[in-house]
Amino acid sequence: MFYREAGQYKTSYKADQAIFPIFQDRMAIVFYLLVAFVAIPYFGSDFFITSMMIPFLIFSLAAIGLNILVGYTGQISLGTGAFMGVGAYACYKMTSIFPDVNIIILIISSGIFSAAVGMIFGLPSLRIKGFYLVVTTLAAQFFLEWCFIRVPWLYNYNDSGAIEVPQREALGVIVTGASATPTTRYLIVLAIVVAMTWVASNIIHGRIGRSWMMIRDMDIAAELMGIRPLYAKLSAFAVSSFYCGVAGAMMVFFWLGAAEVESFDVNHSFLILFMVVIGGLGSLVGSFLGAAFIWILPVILRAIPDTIGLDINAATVEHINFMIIGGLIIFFLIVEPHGLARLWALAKQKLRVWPFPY
Amino acid sequence: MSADKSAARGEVRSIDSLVTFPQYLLLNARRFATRPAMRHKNYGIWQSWTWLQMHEEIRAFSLGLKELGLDKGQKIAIIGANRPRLYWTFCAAQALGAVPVPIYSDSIAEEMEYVLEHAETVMAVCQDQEQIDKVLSMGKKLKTLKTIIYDEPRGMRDYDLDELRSFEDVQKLGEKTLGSKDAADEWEKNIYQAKGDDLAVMLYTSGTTGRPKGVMLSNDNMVKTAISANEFDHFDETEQIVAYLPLAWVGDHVFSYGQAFTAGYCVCCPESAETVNEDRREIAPTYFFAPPRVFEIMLTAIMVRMEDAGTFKKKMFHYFLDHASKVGEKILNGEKVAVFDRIKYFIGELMVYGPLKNRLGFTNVKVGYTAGEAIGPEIFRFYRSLGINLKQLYGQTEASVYISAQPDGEIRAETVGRPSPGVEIEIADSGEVMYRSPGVFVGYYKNEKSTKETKTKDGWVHTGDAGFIDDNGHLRIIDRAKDVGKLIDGSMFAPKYIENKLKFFPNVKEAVAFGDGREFVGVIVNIDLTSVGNWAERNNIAYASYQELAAHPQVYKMMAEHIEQVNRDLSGEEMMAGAQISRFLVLHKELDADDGELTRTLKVRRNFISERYAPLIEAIYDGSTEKYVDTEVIFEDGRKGSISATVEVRDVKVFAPVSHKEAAE
Amino acid sequence: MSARTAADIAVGEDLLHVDDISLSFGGVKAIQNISFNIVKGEIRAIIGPNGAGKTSMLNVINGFYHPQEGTITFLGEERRKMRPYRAASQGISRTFQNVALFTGMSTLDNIMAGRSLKMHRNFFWQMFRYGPALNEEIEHRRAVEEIIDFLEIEHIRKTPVGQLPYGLQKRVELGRALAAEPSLLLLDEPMAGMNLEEKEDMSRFVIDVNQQFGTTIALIEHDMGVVMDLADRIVVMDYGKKIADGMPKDVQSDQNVIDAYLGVAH
Amino acid sequence: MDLLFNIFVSPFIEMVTMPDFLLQVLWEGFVSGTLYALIALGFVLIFKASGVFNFAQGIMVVFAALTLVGFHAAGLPAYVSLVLALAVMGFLAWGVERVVLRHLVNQPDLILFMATIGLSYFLIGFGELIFGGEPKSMITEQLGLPTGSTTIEIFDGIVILQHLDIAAAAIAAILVAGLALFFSKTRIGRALRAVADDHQAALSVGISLNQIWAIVWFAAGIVALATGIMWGARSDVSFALQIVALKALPVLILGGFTSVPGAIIGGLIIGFGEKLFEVYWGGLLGGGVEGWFAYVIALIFLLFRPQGLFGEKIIERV
Repeated sequence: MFYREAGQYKTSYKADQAIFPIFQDRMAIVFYLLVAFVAIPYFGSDFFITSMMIPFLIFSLAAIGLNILVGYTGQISLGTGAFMGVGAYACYKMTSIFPDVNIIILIISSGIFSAAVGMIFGLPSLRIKGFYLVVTTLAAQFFLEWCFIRVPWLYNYNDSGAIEVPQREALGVIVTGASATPTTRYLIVLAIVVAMTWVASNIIHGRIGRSWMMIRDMDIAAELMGIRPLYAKLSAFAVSSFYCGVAGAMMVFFWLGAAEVESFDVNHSFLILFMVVIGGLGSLVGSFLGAAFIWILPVILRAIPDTIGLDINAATVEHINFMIIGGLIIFFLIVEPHGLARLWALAKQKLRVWPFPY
Repeated sequence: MSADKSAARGEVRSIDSLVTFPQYLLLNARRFATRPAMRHKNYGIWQSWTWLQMHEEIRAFSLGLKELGLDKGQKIAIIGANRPRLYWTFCAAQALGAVPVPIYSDSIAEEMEYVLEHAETVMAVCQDQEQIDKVLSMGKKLKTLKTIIYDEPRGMRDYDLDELRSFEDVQKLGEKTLGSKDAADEWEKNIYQAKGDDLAVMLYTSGTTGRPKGVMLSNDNMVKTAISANEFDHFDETEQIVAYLPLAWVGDHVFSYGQAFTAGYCVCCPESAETVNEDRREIAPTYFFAPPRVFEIMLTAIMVRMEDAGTFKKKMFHYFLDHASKVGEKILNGEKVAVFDRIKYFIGELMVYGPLKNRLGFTNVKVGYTAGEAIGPEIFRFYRSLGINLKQLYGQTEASVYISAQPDGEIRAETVGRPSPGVEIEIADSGEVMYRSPGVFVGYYKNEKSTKETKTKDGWVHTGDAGFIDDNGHLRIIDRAKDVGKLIDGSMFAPKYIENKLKFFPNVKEAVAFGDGREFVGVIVNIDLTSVGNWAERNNIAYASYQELAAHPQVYKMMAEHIEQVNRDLSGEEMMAGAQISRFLVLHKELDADDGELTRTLKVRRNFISERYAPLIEAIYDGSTEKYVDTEVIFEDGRKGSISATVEVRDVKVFAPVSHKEAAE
Repeated sequence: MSARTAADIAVGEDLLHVDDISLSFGGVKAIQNISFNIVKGEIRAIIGPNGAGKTSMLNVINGFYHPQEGTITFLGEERRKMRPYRAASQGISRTFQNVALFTGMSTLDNIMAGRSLKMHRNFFWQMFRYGPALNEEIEHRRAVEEIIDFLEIEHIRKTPVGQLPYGLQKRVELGRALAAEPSLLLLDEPMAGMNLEEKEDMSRFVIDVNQQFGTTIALIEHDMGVVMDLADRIVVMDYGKKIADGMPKDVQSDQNVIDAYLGVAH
Repeated sequence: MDLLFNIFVSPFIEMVTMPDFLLQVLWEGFVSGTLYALIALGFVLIFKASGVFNFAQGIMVVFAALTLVGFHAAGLPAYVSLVLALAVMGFLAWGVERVVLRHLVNQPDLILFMATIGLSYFLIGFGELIFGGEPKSMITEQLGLPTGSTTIEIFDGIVILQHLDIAAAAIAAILVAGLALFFSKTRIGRALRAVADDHQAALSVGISLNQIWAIVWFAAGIVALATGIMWGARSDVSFALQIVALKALPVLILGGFTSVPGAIIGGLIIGFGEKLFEVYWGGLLGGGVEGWFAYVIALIFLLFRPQGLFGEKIIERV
């Protein structure tokens, strides 16, 4: 309906291969960015920003990371939580080792460590396929969790065993620690997530992304087309873990403020996997939609009893929450196994052909 | 080829002194050097040429043709779909004073052979292997044809004939001569030497009877017509059009070549015939031309598709369409409309009209024309109510198209508008429409007799159509003059008039009416497979073939209803009330150009049909209720076969004439 | 059609030479002591009844299976074991018996994928989709469009291949193999499961590829009629053994071949 | 040098010098191995018949145990509770087939896998809602299971065997034997095997896939209940168990996804290996290695034998 594509013709491959070839889509992106960068900081309450937007963005980034692996490369992973942990602990260590380096640089660099760890645990994927790979990634998950507990160097020999975020400034503004305002933290997270999403989209639409998808769709044919599985799979593991690592570091530094091993347990891996599957495998938009669904829905559910004046104790609400989420996951898988992204694409298609049904 | 070397460097001539299209090319290469001249969807994107680039391409090719010996006055055939290179060939040939002769690319070899031979073409530029094969199949019969040039090299590897050359090769040949200093200058000089009364192009009209005739049109005919047409609709270099109608048809030649060169606008060639709709959507032309049939098909497709939409959407769609039919045209014509209706129309534009125009690629249309046949008033109004400035024009090859056209703001479905600028119209005593204009053709090639029959000494041309000028000064066309006849009781019988009324029903594809010198009017109807097929599907009517569907009692019932409606309409028209349809049959096969039942431009060949289906016509008039027929058909690959069927004939209700006074109340 | 004569073949230069190849899977002998050559520019067919080991032979040639015995000489280089991507990078490209397209990708992307070996821009540029990386994409897009044009699949350019009918999928797969600009093109039953018209189309494309690009083609096919028309020379296999090798007319009249096809007991 | 000594020499010296302790460790390993094997058995049953990788098996164990305890806590006699718990598992199997599986036929494995994760979330929420979130103790005595322990004097030391563990091993053995009989002797059992081999073939002999799925899920439910009782008796009944249940995965890798004996042997290998490693080498790494050891073993194993212990070598075809 809002798509007016008549007259949008392409005279060069550059225009035709653009990631958003339709003018209205580009406008929509501009609109979303304006909302995210201007409207939300301006109008959003602290609660909204801290409890919904920041974690939503961070989980979106982690979901993008996992989606690169599962959705684009077809390698199942249950180690997301641990890879996020690697990023978080790496960033924490770096802040103590290089206290003067800009924290944002450290956050991004922490991804390098998780990428390295991801590659190591990705190595078995060269020989192991399908569910067998789940075991490898679970090995990573539990081994790394164990490291987070048993290697006290990682948390600077704290008695609590937790990592706590020091206060840091960037460009004269306090960006981490308890005194950083939610809006500041939100804007930094948003900027990083937007930039990294853009990069992910570029990679996916290019040669490397194509090699991932080739491996995913038909690995044997891919190899016969000259794709080296080693490069394709390991690059996917590296990029994926990088994203998860940065998400993990941001989770601690811009959201939680402190964390211990529970923040990176296998349940987090599941959570992110849900986001990816519900959002839609092989879709960046889906990663955002999935994160929104899985993260924001429970926040809303929790708020419901209060709003309608029901007196239910918190534990019960939590149990019902679990049931609803579980039920919804099954419901979604039955109704639309390709996730919210497919619904999104269908809606878009509907609008493009409006008023026709197809 | 560097730009500065090739930028038209000769003398600067004033625009008023230009009399040929190659001269306009030189002008455009200078004044619109960086503006797009042509686009072609190829290799997935719109390959584009600016006027300067196109100038270079044409010059190289033209010089190449010269090298190959093409000379002033010689004929060069152009065969193929709408491709930039084929359009360039027109100009390249004209630059040398040669005469391009475009030929319908869907002609069968036999038809093509006649034209090639009759026009004494020395060269042929073909689009692809398919056309080359047709030309080569004529072998040595074409004595004059020396060189054949092809645009698409696909599959041409195995043809090692001396007379075959690729377009590129010819261009290379031409570029080589550019090495010598004077070639370019001489080429330009040659272009400026051309005269207005030199022959510009020869177009063969398929005609409803007999062999095609070669209509000779001069530079003056074409250039002057094109210029006044541009002025009439205020076209300039910013227009974009999609060239999709046959090259050999005068309309396309004027719109996509003549008007484009004089106005300097951009012509876009679709990727293939199947992708025309999509390509039009991408380009969103500002100027659009189509015969009524195309508008009909489009409307049918819209309605059929909407049938599958959800209830809500369907309701909304029809609600707003209803509203548009009430106020849309008024708004377009700038008439007074209530504010509330305007708001409603605005919402409709947002929800329905806008998106619909967008899907059809009509978003940017400034002017749309329909011509060639009468368009159904419903269809015409439908498009206008959406805010598309669709107009009618009346024209002929012999007139370089324009005879009359509707000026903005004076649009009525039943007329074809006022005389075009520079055109005089008179109605002969016989009722035939005659005209005189700068566009009037030079004559029929090698056919003095026909020329004399058609064109008087003073330059008046017989259109062969019967019509009259109405109270508003608009021309109305009734029918082919020679087809207008009388029933035995003396009532006027205009078959085309009746047929058109029938054809305005989406379910009716074609209708042929008989009645001249008979007791009553009888009709042979062709159903529209898309539309009726869709209806059948929705109503769970099973059918295995066209033939089966056509003979279905339900289909007959539907056709009878349509015909009754036509009779009701006719009964209200003074002149026509006497000739209502009494009997009809639904033909068991689709009328087809390959079987000679239609012309290449898909007009009905009345005489041929009445001979071919004589037994059926007899059955209409002798009162039988059914008749067995066996018809020979030609398949696409040229094989012959036959279709036989028992066709049912039915009676329909006739209405008493309504006097005009009563109708007015 | 200008079919090559026996003389043409005789003077032709060997592109591939298969020497005494044997391949077995845990005791099952798929291929036994097979030798033949493929001459530059020819269309070479491998035919035989079901289970004759034809596909295994192709798999050996492009490095997917490693034969226990024998050697393969391609472009003058002798080898036995190699990874498939090595074979691909040397210029061997192929299609599959059961269409093995990348189903989640569009026609365009599938054919683009066929050009993977020709694209090299590094990760850094890929991240920004800018400069060399973008230029590379565009340059190869152009090459891919030529293939799309060649195979007449413009109208499905942006359609996900999973939605295409079988015949078109086969054509896209051919396009993908062509995109690599191979010196040897292996076609595994390119016409399997097609109707007559589709077969004719595909035959035309195969011949066009051979003539227009001069690509050497080795193809496996079931339909004897098609093979006889297409191939310059034919290898006939049965139960993993070579039972005949020669020009179509010779093979056609060979008693062993007739027996194999009629199923005479061994 | 010290490190190498600690890795390669001292643990073995320890084993030899203290054989009674070694035996005790092995027994512990055997017991936890049995439990792993039982969980893995549930996985295998379902995977074999439906190709579904049932992530919820671990939760089903807890859920079954909770139901049993719950009924008893509501005042019902132990054996009635047991029967009712069985009925609940049957109902669950029926419901899963009806609501979930039936609609997901022909979906990719990952989707089915995700659905079972969704199922486990649902069961966790449901279980905690009904029975509360706090850990419960198993009604061991009420069910007539033996308690107490036997101390065996051997190698100048003692090995303590819990009676319960012995019972667990026995019950596991009975279950496996029962299942083996069921598969080979009954019509449904044979049908199940047919389904595992070829869905189409199974359909053509007139077996309803839906029934079969319900039956295997019920069978897996019974196994889950048995496992839950044993496990609950050793520790508490709580959903923390799901992490432990994940260890069925490496067990399956070792034993193969479709092999019942494989599940048993795999379970035992993991059980023994884990305990031995924890006791004799874990200290070097700071302890707590039980959490990941099983996975690493499976991982290393996979690298050398991707098809599992009992799987056949995979020939890839194109």
